[in-house]
Amino acid sequence: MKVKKTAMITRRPIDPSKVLAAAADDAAGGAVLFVGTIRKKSDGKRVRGLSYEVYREMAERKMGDIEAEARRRWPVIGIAMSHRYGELEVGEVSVAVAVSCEHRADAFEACRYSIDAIKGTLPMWKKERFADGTETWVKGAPIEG
Amino acid sequence: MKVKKTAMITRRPIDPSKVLAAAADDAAGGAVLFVGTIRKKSDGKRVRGLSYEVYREMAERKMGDIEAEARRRWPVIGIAMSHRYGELEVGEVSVAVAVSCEHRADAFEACRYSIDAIKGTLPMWKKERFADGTETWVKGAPIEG
Amino acid sequence: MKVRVLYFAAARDLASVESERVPLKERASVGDLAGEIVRLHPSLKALERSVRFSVNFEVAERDAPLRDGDEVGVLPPVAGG
Amino acid sequence: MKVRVLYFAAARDLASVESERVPLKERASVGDLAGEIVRLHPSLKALERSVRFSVNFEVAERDAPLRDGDEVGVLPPVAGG
Repeated sequence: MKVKKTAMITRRPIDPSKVLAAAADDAAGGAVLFVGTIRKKSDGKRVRGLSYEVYREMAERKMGDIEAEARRRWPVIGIAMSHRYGELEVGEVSVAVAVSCEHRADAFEACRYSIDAIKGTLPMWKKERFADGTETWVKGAPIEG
Repeated sequence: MKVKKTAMITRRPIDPSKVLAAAADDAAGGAVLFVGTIRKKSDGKRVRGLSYEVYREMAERKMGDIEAEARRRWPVIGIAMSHRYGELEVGEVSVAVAVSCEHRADAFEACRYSIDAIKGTLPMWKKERFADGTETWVKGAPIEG
Repeated sequence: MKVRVLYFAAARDLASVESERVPLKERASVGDLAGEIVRLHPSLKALERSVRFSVNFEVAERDAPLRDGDEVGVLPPVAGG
Repeated sequence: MKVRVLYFAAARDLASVESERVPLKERASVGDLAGEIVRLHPSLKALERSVRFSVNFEVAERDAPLRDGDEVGVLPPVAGG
Protein backbone atom coordinates (compact mmCIF):
# COMPACT_ATOMS: atom_id res chain seq x y z
CA MET A 1 0.00 0.00 0.00
CA LYS A 2 1.24 3.42 -0.97
CA VAL A 3 1.23 5.86 1.91
CA LYS A 4 -0.27 9.17 0.84
CA LYS A 5 0.05 12.37 2.79
CA THR A 6 -3.54 13.56 2.81
CA ALA A 7 -3.47 16.90 4.64
CA MET A 8 -0.89 19.48 3.73
CA ILE A 9 -0.01 23.08 4.36
CA THR A 10 2.55 23.80 1.71
CA ARG A 11 4.56 26.60 0.19
CA ARG A 12 4.87 24.74 -3.12
CA PRO A 13 2.41 24.81 -6.03
CA ILE A 14 -0.55 22.47 -5.53
CA ASP A 15 -1.30 19.89 -8.21
CA PRO A 16 -5.06 19.25 -7.91
CA SER A 17 -4.76 15.92 -9.70
CA LYS A 18 -2.45 14.68 -6.94
CA VAL A 19 -4.95 15.73 -4.29
CA LEU A 20 -7.64 13.88 -6.23
CA ALA A 21 -5.41 10.82 -6.55
CA ALA A 22 -4.70 10.85 -2.82
CA ALA A 23 -8.45 10.60 -2.12
CA ALA A 24 -9.23 8.06 -4.85
CA ASP A 25 -9.94 4.41 -4.14
CA ASP A 26 -11.14 1.39 -6.14
CA ALA A 27 -14.02 0.99 -3.72
CA ALA A 28 -15.34 4.49 -4.42
CA GLY A 29 -17.77 5.19 -7.23
CA GLY A 30 -17.42 8.94 -7.13
CA ALA A 31 -14.93 11.59 -6.12
CA VAL A 32 -15.50 15.33 -5.81
CA LEU A 33 -12.64 17.80 -6.00
CA PHE A 34 -12.84 21.48 -5.11
CA VAL A 35 -10.12 23.78 -6.39
CA GLY A 36 -9.76 27.39 -5.29
CA THR A 37 -7.73 29.70 -7.51
CA ILE A 38 -6.59 33.30 -7.32
CA ARG A 39 -9.03 35.49 -9.19
CA LYS A 40 -7.79 38.33 -11.34
CA LYS A 41 -10.24 40.80 -9.84
CA SER A 42 -11.45 41.61 -6.34
CA ASP A 43 -14.10 44.29 -5.81
CA GLY A 44 -13.37 45.52 -9.28
CA LYS A 45 -9.65 46.08 -8.65
CA ARG A 46 -7.09 44.21 -10.71
CA VAL A 47 -5.19 41.73 -8.52
CA ARG A 48 -1.53 40.96 -9.17
CA GLY A 49 -1.27 38.26 -6.53
CA LEU A 50 -1.86 37.26 -2.94
CA SER A 51 0.32 36.62 0.08
CA TYR A 52 -1.01 33.89 2.36
CA GLU A 53 0.06 33.70 5.96
CA VAL A 54 -0.64 30.68 8.14
CA TYR A 55 -0.39 29.62 11.76
CA ARG A 56 0.99 26.38 10.52
CA GLU A 57 0.91 24.03 13.47
CA MET A 58 -2.66 25.01 14.34
CA ALA A 59 -3.76 24.80 10.68
CA GLU A 60 -2.42 21.26 10.34
CA ARG A 61 -4.31 20.18 13.44
CA LYS A 62 -7.48 21.85 12.13
CA MET A 63 -7.14 19.92 8.88
CA GLY A 64 -7.01 16.74 10.93
CA ASP A 65 -10.17 17.82 12.77
CA ILE A 66 -11.94 18.53 9.47
CA GLU A 67 -11.08 15.11 8.09
CA ALA A 68 -12.25 13.41 11.30
CA GLU A 69 -15.54 15.32 11.30
CA ALA A 70 -16.16 14.60 7.60
CA ARG A 71 -15.58 10.90 8.26
CA ARG A 72 -17.90 11.01 11.25
CA ARG A 73 -20.74 12.59 9.25
CA TRP A 74 -20.41 10.82 5.89
CA PRO A 75 -19.21 7.39 4.72
CA VAL A 76 -15.96 8.82 3.38
CA ILE A 77 -13.55 6.40 1.73
CA GLY A 78 -10.75 8.81 0.89
CA ILE A 79 -10.18 12.47 1.71
CA ALA A 80 -7.26 14.75 0.97
CA MET A 81 -6.66 18.49 1.24
CA SER A 82 -3.86 20.94 0.54
CA HIS A 83 -3.64 24.64 1.29
CA ARG A 84 -0.85 26.76 -0.03
CA TYR A 85 0.77 29.73 1.66
CA GLY A 86 3.37 32.29 0.67
CA GLU A 87 3.25 34.33 -2.52
CA LEU A 88 0.68 33.33 -5.16
CA GLU A 89 -0.03 34.79 -8.57
CA VAL A 90 -3.36 35.13 -10.40
CA GLY A 91 -4.58 31.76 -11.68
CA GLU A 92 -2.59 29.72 -9.18
CA VAL A 93 -4.29 27.17 -6.94
CA SER A 94 -4.56 28.21 -3.30
CA VAL A 95 -6.53 25.25 -1.97
CA ALA A 96 -7.72 21.83 -3.13
CA VAL A 97 -9.94 19.30 -1.35
CA ALA A 98 -10.98 15.90 -2.65
CA VAL A 99 -13.39 13.36 -1.18
CA SER A 100 -14.33 9.95 -2.49
CA CYS A 101 -17.36 7.94 -1.39
CA GLU A 102 -19.32 5.00 -2.65
CA HIS A 103 -22.17 7.33 -3.63
CA ARG A 104 -21.81 10.72 -5.20
CA ALA A 105 -24.30 12.59 -2.99
CA ASP A 106 -22.08 11.88 0.03
CA ALA A 107 -18.95 12.93 -1.83
CA PHE A 108 -20.51 16.27 -2.81
CA GLU A 109 -21.70 16.98 0.72
CA ALA A 110 -18.48 15.96 2.46
CA CYS A 111 -16.36 17.99 0.03
CA ARG A 112 -18.60 21.01 0.49
CA TYR A 113 -18.39 20.66 4.26
CA SER A 114 -14.61 20.36 4.14
CA ILE A 115 -13.95 23.46 2.05
CA ASP A 116 -16.40 25.48 4.16
CA ALA A 117 -14.59 24.30 7.30
CA ILE A 118 -11.20 25.12 5.76
CA LYS A 119 -12.38 28.65 5.05
CA GLY A 120 -13.97 29.07 8.47
CA THR A 121 -11.62 27.35 10.87
CA LEU A 122 -8.10 27.41 9.43
CA PRO A 123 -5.88 30.16 10.84
CA MET A 124 -4.90 31.66 7.49
CA TRP A 125 -4.88 35.22 6.25
CA LYS A 126 -4.38 36.72 2.85
CA LYS A 127 -3.10 40.04 1.66
CA GLU A 128 -4.10 41.18 -1.80
CA ARG A 129 -1.49 42.88 -3.93
CA PHE A 130 -3.09 45.07 -6.57
CA ALA A 131 -1.76 46.04 -9.95
CA ASP A 132 -1.67 49.67 -8.78
CA GLY A 133 0.92 48.80 -6.11
CA THR A 134 -1.37 48.94 -3.06
CA GLU A 135 -1.96 45.95 -0.82
CA THR A 136 -4.44 45.09 1.90
CA TRP A 137 -5.38 42.27 4.25
CA VAL A 138 -8.56 40.65 2.97
CA LYS A 139 -11.46 41.28 5.33
CA GLY A 140 -12.47 37.93 6.77
CA ALA A 141 -14.72 36.54 9.47
CA PRO A 142 -13.81 35.69 13.08
CA ILE A 143 -12.25 32.24 13.17
CA GLU A 144 -14.78 29.57 14.18
CA GLY A 145 -14.01 27.70 17.38
CA MET B 1 -8.05 32.54 -26.75
CA LYS B 2 -7.54 28.81 -26.65
CA VAL B 3 -10.51 26.87 -27.94
CA LYS B 4 -11.34 23.99 -25.64
CA LYS B 5 -13.67 21.14 -26.52
CA THR B 6 -15.89 21.11 -23.49
CA ALA B 7 -18.34 18.24 -24.08
CA MET B 8 -17.05 14.88 -25.19
CA ILE B 9 -18.21 11.35 -25.68
CA THR B 10 -14.98 9.44 -26.09
CA ARG B 11 -13.58 5.96 -26.37
CA ARG B 12 -10.20 7.07 -24.98
CA PRO B 13 -9.18 7.28 -21.32
CA ILE B 14 -10.40 10.46 -19.62
CA ASP B 15 -7.86 12.66 -17.88
CA PRO B 16 -9.86 14.46 -15.16
CA SER B 17 -7.24 17.22 -14.89
CA LYS B 18 -7.86 18.12 -18.54
CA VAL B 19 -11.60 18.33 -17.91
CA LEU B 20 -10.89 20.58 -14.94
CA ALA B 21 -8.53 22.71 -17.03
CA ALA B 22 -11.16 23.07 -19.74
CA ALA B 23 -13.57 24.57 -17.20
CA ALA B 24 -11.02 26.74 -15.40
CA ASP B 25 -10.85 30.50 -15.84
CA ASP B 26 -8.94 33.35 -14.22
CA ALA B 27 -12.23 35.03 -13.37
CA ALA B 28 -13.43 32.03 -11.33
CA GLY B 29 -12.65 31.67 -7.66
CA GLY B 30 -13.70 28.06 -7.40
CA ALA B 31 -14.03 24.97 -9.54
CA VAL B 32 -15.72 21.69 -8.67
CA LEU B 33 -14.85 18.47 -10.45
CA PHE B 34 -16.79 15.22 -10.21
CA VAL B 35 -15.06 12.02 -11.28
CA GLY B 36 -16.88 8.72 -11.62
CA THR B 37 -14.77 5.57 -11.58
CA ILE B 38 -15.43 1.87 -12.04
CA ARG B 39 -15.87 0.27 -8.64
CA LYS B 40 -14.40 -3.13 -7.93
CA LYS B 41 -17.62 -4.46 -6.45
CA SER B 42 -21.29 -4.28 -7.39
CA ASP B 43 -23.90 -5.88 -5.15
CA GLY B 44 -21.10 -7.84 -3.51
CA LYS B 45 -19.88 -9.41 -6.76
CA ARG B 46 -16.34 -8.76 -7.90
CA VAL B 47 -16.34 -6.65 -11.09
CA ARG B 48 -13.69 -7.14 -13.76
CA GLY B 49 -14.85 -4.29 -15.94
CA LEU B 50 -17.70 -2.58 -17.72
CA SER B 51 -18.78 -2.16 -21.31
CA TYR B 52 -20.46 1.17 -22.01
CA GLU B 53 -22.71 1.63 -24.98
CA VAL B 54 -23.90 5.02 -26.20
CA TYR B 55 -26.31 6.53 -28.67
CA ARG B 56 -23.61 8.95 -29.56
CA GLU B 57 -25.29 11.67 -31.56
CA MET B 58 -28.13 11.98 -29.07
CA ALA B 59 -25.73 11.91 -26.10
CA GLU B 60 -23.67 14.77 -27.52
CA ARG B 61 -26.79 16.84 -27.99
CA LYS B 62 -27.91 16.05 -24.44
CA MET B 63 -24.54 17.22 -23.12
CA GLY B 64 -25.13 20.49 -24.92
CA ASP B 65 -28.57 20.75 -23.30
CA ILE B 66 -27.06 20.09 -19.85
CA GLU B 67 -24.47 22.81 -20.30
CA ALA B 68 -27.12 25.28 -21.48
CA GLU B 69 -29.40 24.48 -18.55
CA ALA B 70 -26.55 24.75 -16.01
CA ARG B 71 -25.62 28.15 -17.45
CA ARG B 72 -29.27 29.25 -17.31
CA ARG B 73 -29.61 28.29 -13.64
CA TRP B 74 -26.21 29.33 -12.23
CA PRO B 75 -23.61 31.98 -13.06
CA VAL B 76 -21.31 29.44 -14.65
CA ILE B 77 -18.00 30.70 -16.02
CA GLY B 78 -16.61 27.43 -17.37
CA ILE B 79 -18.12 23.97 -17.73
CA ALA B 80 -16.69 20.81 -19.27
CA MET B 81 -17.75 17.17 -19.31
CA SER B 82 -16.50 13.90 -20.75
CA HIS B 83 -18.13 10.48 -20.76
CA ARG B 84 -16.27 7.42 -21.90
CA TYR B 85 -17.71 4.43 -23.70
CA GLY B 86 -16.36 1.05 -24.79
CA GLU B 87 -14.49 -1.33 -22.49
CA LEU B 88 -13.41 -0.03 -19.08
CA GLU B 89 -11.49 -1.73 -16.30
CA VAL B 90 -11.85 -1.33 -12.54
CA GLY B 91 -10.43 1.98 -11.36
CA GLU B 92 -10.78 3.70 -14.72
CA VAL B 93 -12.65 6.97 -15.08
CA SER B 94 -16.03 6.67 -16.79
CA VAL B 95 -17.20 10.27 -16.46
CA ALA B 96 -15.84 13.64 -15.39
CA VAL B 97 -17.64 16.98 -15.05
CA ALA B 98 -16.09 20.28 -14.02
CA VAL B 99 -17.73 23.63 -13.35
CA SER B 100 -16.12 26.91 -12.37
CA CYS B 101 -17.94 29.90 -10.92
CA GLU B 102 -17.07 33.07 -9.11
CA HIS B 103 -18.46 31.58 -5.89
CA ARG B 104 -18.06 28.04 -4.71
CA ALA B 105 -21.68 27.42 -3.71
CA ASP B 106 -22.73 27.89 -7.33
CA ALA B 107 -19.95 25.65 -8.60
CA PHE B 108 -20.99 22.83 -6.25
CA GLU B 109 -24.65 23.09 -7.22
CA ALA B 110 -24.06 23.36 -10.95
CA CYS B 111 -21.65 20.41 -10.93
CA ARG B 112 -24.10 18.32 -8.92
CA TYR B 113 -26.90 19.20 -11.32
CA SER B 114 -24.76 18.31 -14.33
CA ILE B 115 -23.70 14.86 -13.16
CA ASP B 116 -27.27 14.06 -12.09
CA ALA B 117 -28.49 15.11 -15.54
CA ILE B 118 -25.76 13.07 -17.23
CA LYS B 119 -26.88 10.00 -15.31
CA GLY B 120 -30.57 10.65 -15.97
CA THR B 121 -30.74 11.93 -19.52
CA LEU B 122 -27.78 10.58 -21.49
CA PRO B 123 -28.60 7.56 -23.66
CA MET B 124 -25.89 5.31 -22.24
CA TRP B 125 -25.97 1.75 -20.98
CA LYS B 126 -23.46 -0.36 -19.16
CA LYS B 127 -22.86 -4.06 -18.97
CA GLU B 128 -20.97 -5.38 -15.97
CA ARG B 129 -18.44 -8.13 -16.56
CA PHE B 130 -17.84 -10.11 -13.38
CA ALA B 131 -14.73 -11.95 -12.33
CA ASP B 132 -16.74 -15.21 -12.50
CA GLY B 133 -17.27 -14.74 -16.26
CA THR B 134 -20.92 -13.70 -16.17
CA GLU B 135 -22.11 -10.36 -17.48
CA THR B 136 -25.30 -8.36 -17.22
CA TRP B 137 -26.82 -5.04 -18.30
CA VAL B 138 -26.94 -2.75 -15.28
CA LYS B 139 -30.52 -2.07 -14.24
CA GLY B 140 -31.16 1.62 -14.77
CA ALA B 141 -34.06 4.05 -14.78
CA PRO B 142 -36.20 5.15 -17.72
CA ILE B 143 -34.42 7.93 -19.58
CA GLU B 144 -35.70 11.36 -18.57
CA GLY B 145 -37.26 13.41 -21.34
CA MET C 1 -43.64 6.18 -44.89
CA LYS C 2 -40.58 4.69 -43.27
CA VAL C 3 -38.63 5.52 -40.13
CA ARG C 4 -35.14 4.45 -39.18
CA VAL C 5 -35.10 2.52 -35.91
CA LEU C 6 -31.96 2.12 -33.77
CA TYR C 7 -31.88 -0.53 -31.04
CA PHE C 8 -29.60 -0.16 -28.03
CA ALA C 9 -28.21 -2.35 -25.27
CA ALA C 10 -30.77 -4.96 -24.10
CA ALA C 11 -33.17 -3.93 -26.90
CA ARG C 12 -30.52 -4.69 -29.52
CA ASP C 13 -29.71 -8.00 -27.85
CA LEU C 14 -33.39 -9.01 -27.92
CA ALA C 15 -34.14 -7.74 -31.43
CA SER C 16 -30.85 -9.14 -32.76
CA VAL C 17 -30.57 -6.10 -35.00
CA GLU C 18 -28.80 -2.76 -34.59
CA SER C 19 -30.89 -0.66 -36.92
CA GLU C 20 -33.52 -1.12 -39.59
CA ARG C 21 -36.03 0.79 -41.69
CA VAL C 22 -39.59 0.14 -40.57
CA PRO C 23 -42.56 0.93 -42.84
CA LEU C 24 -45.55 2.52 -41.10
CA LYS C 25 -48.91 3.79 -42.19
CA GLU C 26 -49.20 7.56 -42.67
CA ARG C 27 -49.67 9.54 -39.43
CA ALA C 28 -48.42 6.70 -37.29
CA SER C 29 -47.38 7.62 -33.75
CA VAL C 30 -44.49 6.47 -31.56
CA GLY C 31 -46.98 4.10 -29.91
CA ASP C 32 -47.83 2.60 -33.30
CA LEU C 33 -44.14 2.00 -33.94
CA ALA C 34 -43.79 0.41 -30.49
CA GLY C 35 -46.47 -2.12 -31.47
CA GLU C 36 -44.86 -2.72 -34.85
CA ILE C 37 -41.38 -3.50 -33.52
CA VAL C 38 -42.81 -6.01 -31.04
CA ARG C 39 -44.63 -7.63 -33.96
CA LEU C 40 -41.36 -7.74 -35.91
CA HIS C 41 -39.30 -8.95 -32.91
CA PRO C 42 -41.60 -10.67 -30.37
CA SER C 43 -38.76 -11.01 -27.83
CA LEU C 44 -38.89 -7.21 -27.35
CA LYS C 45 -42.11 -7.78 -25.42
CA ALA C 46 -39.91 -8.25 -22.32
CA LEU C 47 -38.87 -4.59 -22.51
CA GLU C 48 -42.24 -3.23 -23.63
CA ARG C 49 -42.98 -1.42 -20.39
CA SER C 50 -39.53 -0.09 -19.51
CA VAL C 51 -38.36 1.12 -22.89
CA ARG C 52 -38.63 4.74 -24.04
CA PHE C 53 -38.24 6.23 -27.50
CA SER C 54 -36.36 9.15 -28.97
CA VAL C 55 -37.42 10.86 -32.18
CA ASN C 56 -34.63 12.76 -33.88
CA PHE C 57 -32.57 12.72 -30.67
CA GLU C 58 -35.28 13.95 -28.30
CA VAL C 59 -37.24 11.72 -25.94
CA ALA C 60 -40.81 11.45 -27.24
CA GLU C 61 -44.05 10.26 -25.67
CA ARG C 62 -46.14 7.48 -27.20
CA ASP C 63 -48.66 9.87 -28.73
CA ALA C 64 -45.99 11.85 -30.59
CA PRO C 65 -46.46 11.77 -34.38
CA LEU C 66 -43.83 10.30 -36.68
CA ARG C 67 -42.80 11.51 -40.09
CA ASP C 68 -41.11 9.86 -43.02
CA GLY C 69 -37.35 9.70 -42.47
CA ASP C 70 -37.45 10.19 -38.69
CA GLU C 71 -34.70 8.51 -36.65
CA VAL C 72 -36.16 6.64 -33.69
CA GLY C 73 -34.07 5.28 -30.81
CA VAL C 74 -35.32 2.33 -28.79
CA LEU C 75 -33.91 3.16 -25.34
CA PRO C 76 -33.92 0.70 -22.45
CA PRO C 77 -33.56 2.20 -18.94
CA VAL C 78 -30.28 4.14 -18.88
CA ALA C 79 -27.36 3.68 -16.53
CA GLY C 80 -24.51 5.97 -17.44
CA GLY C 81 -21.91 7.51 -15.17
CA MET D 1 3.67 32.74 34.95
CA LYS D 2 4.43 33.47 31.32
CA VAL D 3 2.68 32.57 28.08
CA ARG D 4 4.07 32.65 24.58
CA VAL D 5 2.07 34.96 22.32
CA LEU D 6 2.12 34.71 18.51
CA TYR D 7 0.77 37.59 16.43
CA PHE D 8 -0.56 37.00 12.92
CA ALA D 9 -1.36 39.09 9.86
CA ALA D 10 -2.83 42.50 10.76
CA ALA D 11 -2.16 41.84 14.46
CA ARG D 12 1.52 41.32 13.74
CA ASP D 13 1.63 44.45 11.60
CA LEU D 14 0.09 46.51 14.41
CA ALA D 15 2.13 45.00 17.26
CA SER D 16 5.32 45.10 15.18
CA VAL D 17 6.32 41.80 16.77
CA GLU D 18 5.91 38.19 15.64
CA SER D 19 6.03 36.50 19.03
CA GLU D 20 6.93 37.32 22.60
CA ARG D 21 6.70 35.97 26.15
CA VAL D 22 4.16 37.86 28.21
CA PRO D 23 4.20 37.68 32.04
CA LEU D 24 0.77 37.36 33.65
CA LYS D 25 -0.52 37.04 37.19
CA GLU D 26 -1.44 33.52 38.32
CA ARG D 27 -4.86 32.29 37.14
CA ALA D 28 -5.05 34.93 34.41
CA SER D 29 -7.60 34.32 31.66
CA VAL D 30 -7.50 34.85 27.90
CA GLY D 31 -9.39 38.09 28.55
CA ASP D 32 -6.66 39.24 30.93
CA LEU D 33 -4.05 38.56 28.26
CA ALA D 34 -6.15 40.48 25.72
CA GLY D 35 -5.98 43.52 28.01
CA GLU D 36 -2.28 43.06 28.61
CA ILE D 37 -1.28 42.93 24.94
CA VAL D 38 -3.25 46.11 24.20
CA ARG D 39 -1.37 47.74 27.11
CA LEU D 40 1.94 46.54 25.62
CA HIS D 41 0.97 47.49 22.03
CA PRO D 42 -1.72 50.21 22.10
CA SER D 43 -2.16 50.06 18.31
CA LEU D 44 -3.77 46.61 18.76
CA LYS D 45 -6.83 48.42 20.09
CA ALA D 46 -7.99 48.70 16.47
CA LEU D 47 -8.41 44.90 16.36
CA GLU D 48 -9.71 44.49 19.91
CA ARG D 49 -13.22 43.53 18.93
CA SER D 50 -12.54 41.36 15.88
CA VAL D 51 -9.57 39.33 17.11
CA ARG D 52 -9.92 35.83 18.58
CA PHE D 53 -7.40 33.76 20.52
CA SER D 54 -6.15 30.22 20.36
CA VAL D 55 -4.67 28.43 23.34
CA ASN D 56 -2.42 25.54 22.43
CA PHE D 57 -3.90 25.43 18.91
CA GLU D 58 -7.58 25.49 19.89
CA VAL D 59 -9.80 28.56 19.72
CA ALA D 60 -10.54 29.71 23.28
CA GLU D 61 -13.12 32.08 24.74
CA ARG D 62 -12.12 35.11 26.84
CA ASP D 63 -12.95 33.40 30.12
CA ALA D 64 -10.69 30.41 29.43
CA PRO D 65 -7.89 30.06 31.98
CA LEU D 66 -4.23 30.25 30.98
CA ARG D 67 -1.35 28.25 32.35
CA ASP D 68 2.37 28.81 32.44
CA GLY D 69 3.93 27.91 29.10
CA ASP D 70 0.73 28.06 27.05
CA GLU D 71 1.05 29.10 23.40
CA VAL D 72 -1.50 31.77 22.56
CA GLY D 73 -2.31 32.84 19.00
CA VAL D 74 -3.68 36.32 18.32
CA LEU D 75 -5.93 35.66 15.34
CA PRO D 76 -7.52 38.42 13.25
CA PRO D 77 -10.56 37.46 11.17
CA VAL D 78 -9.51 34.64 8.86
CA ALA D 79 -9.74 34.54 5.08
CA GLY D 80 -8.21 31.38 3.74
CA GLY D 81 -9.14 29.48 0.61
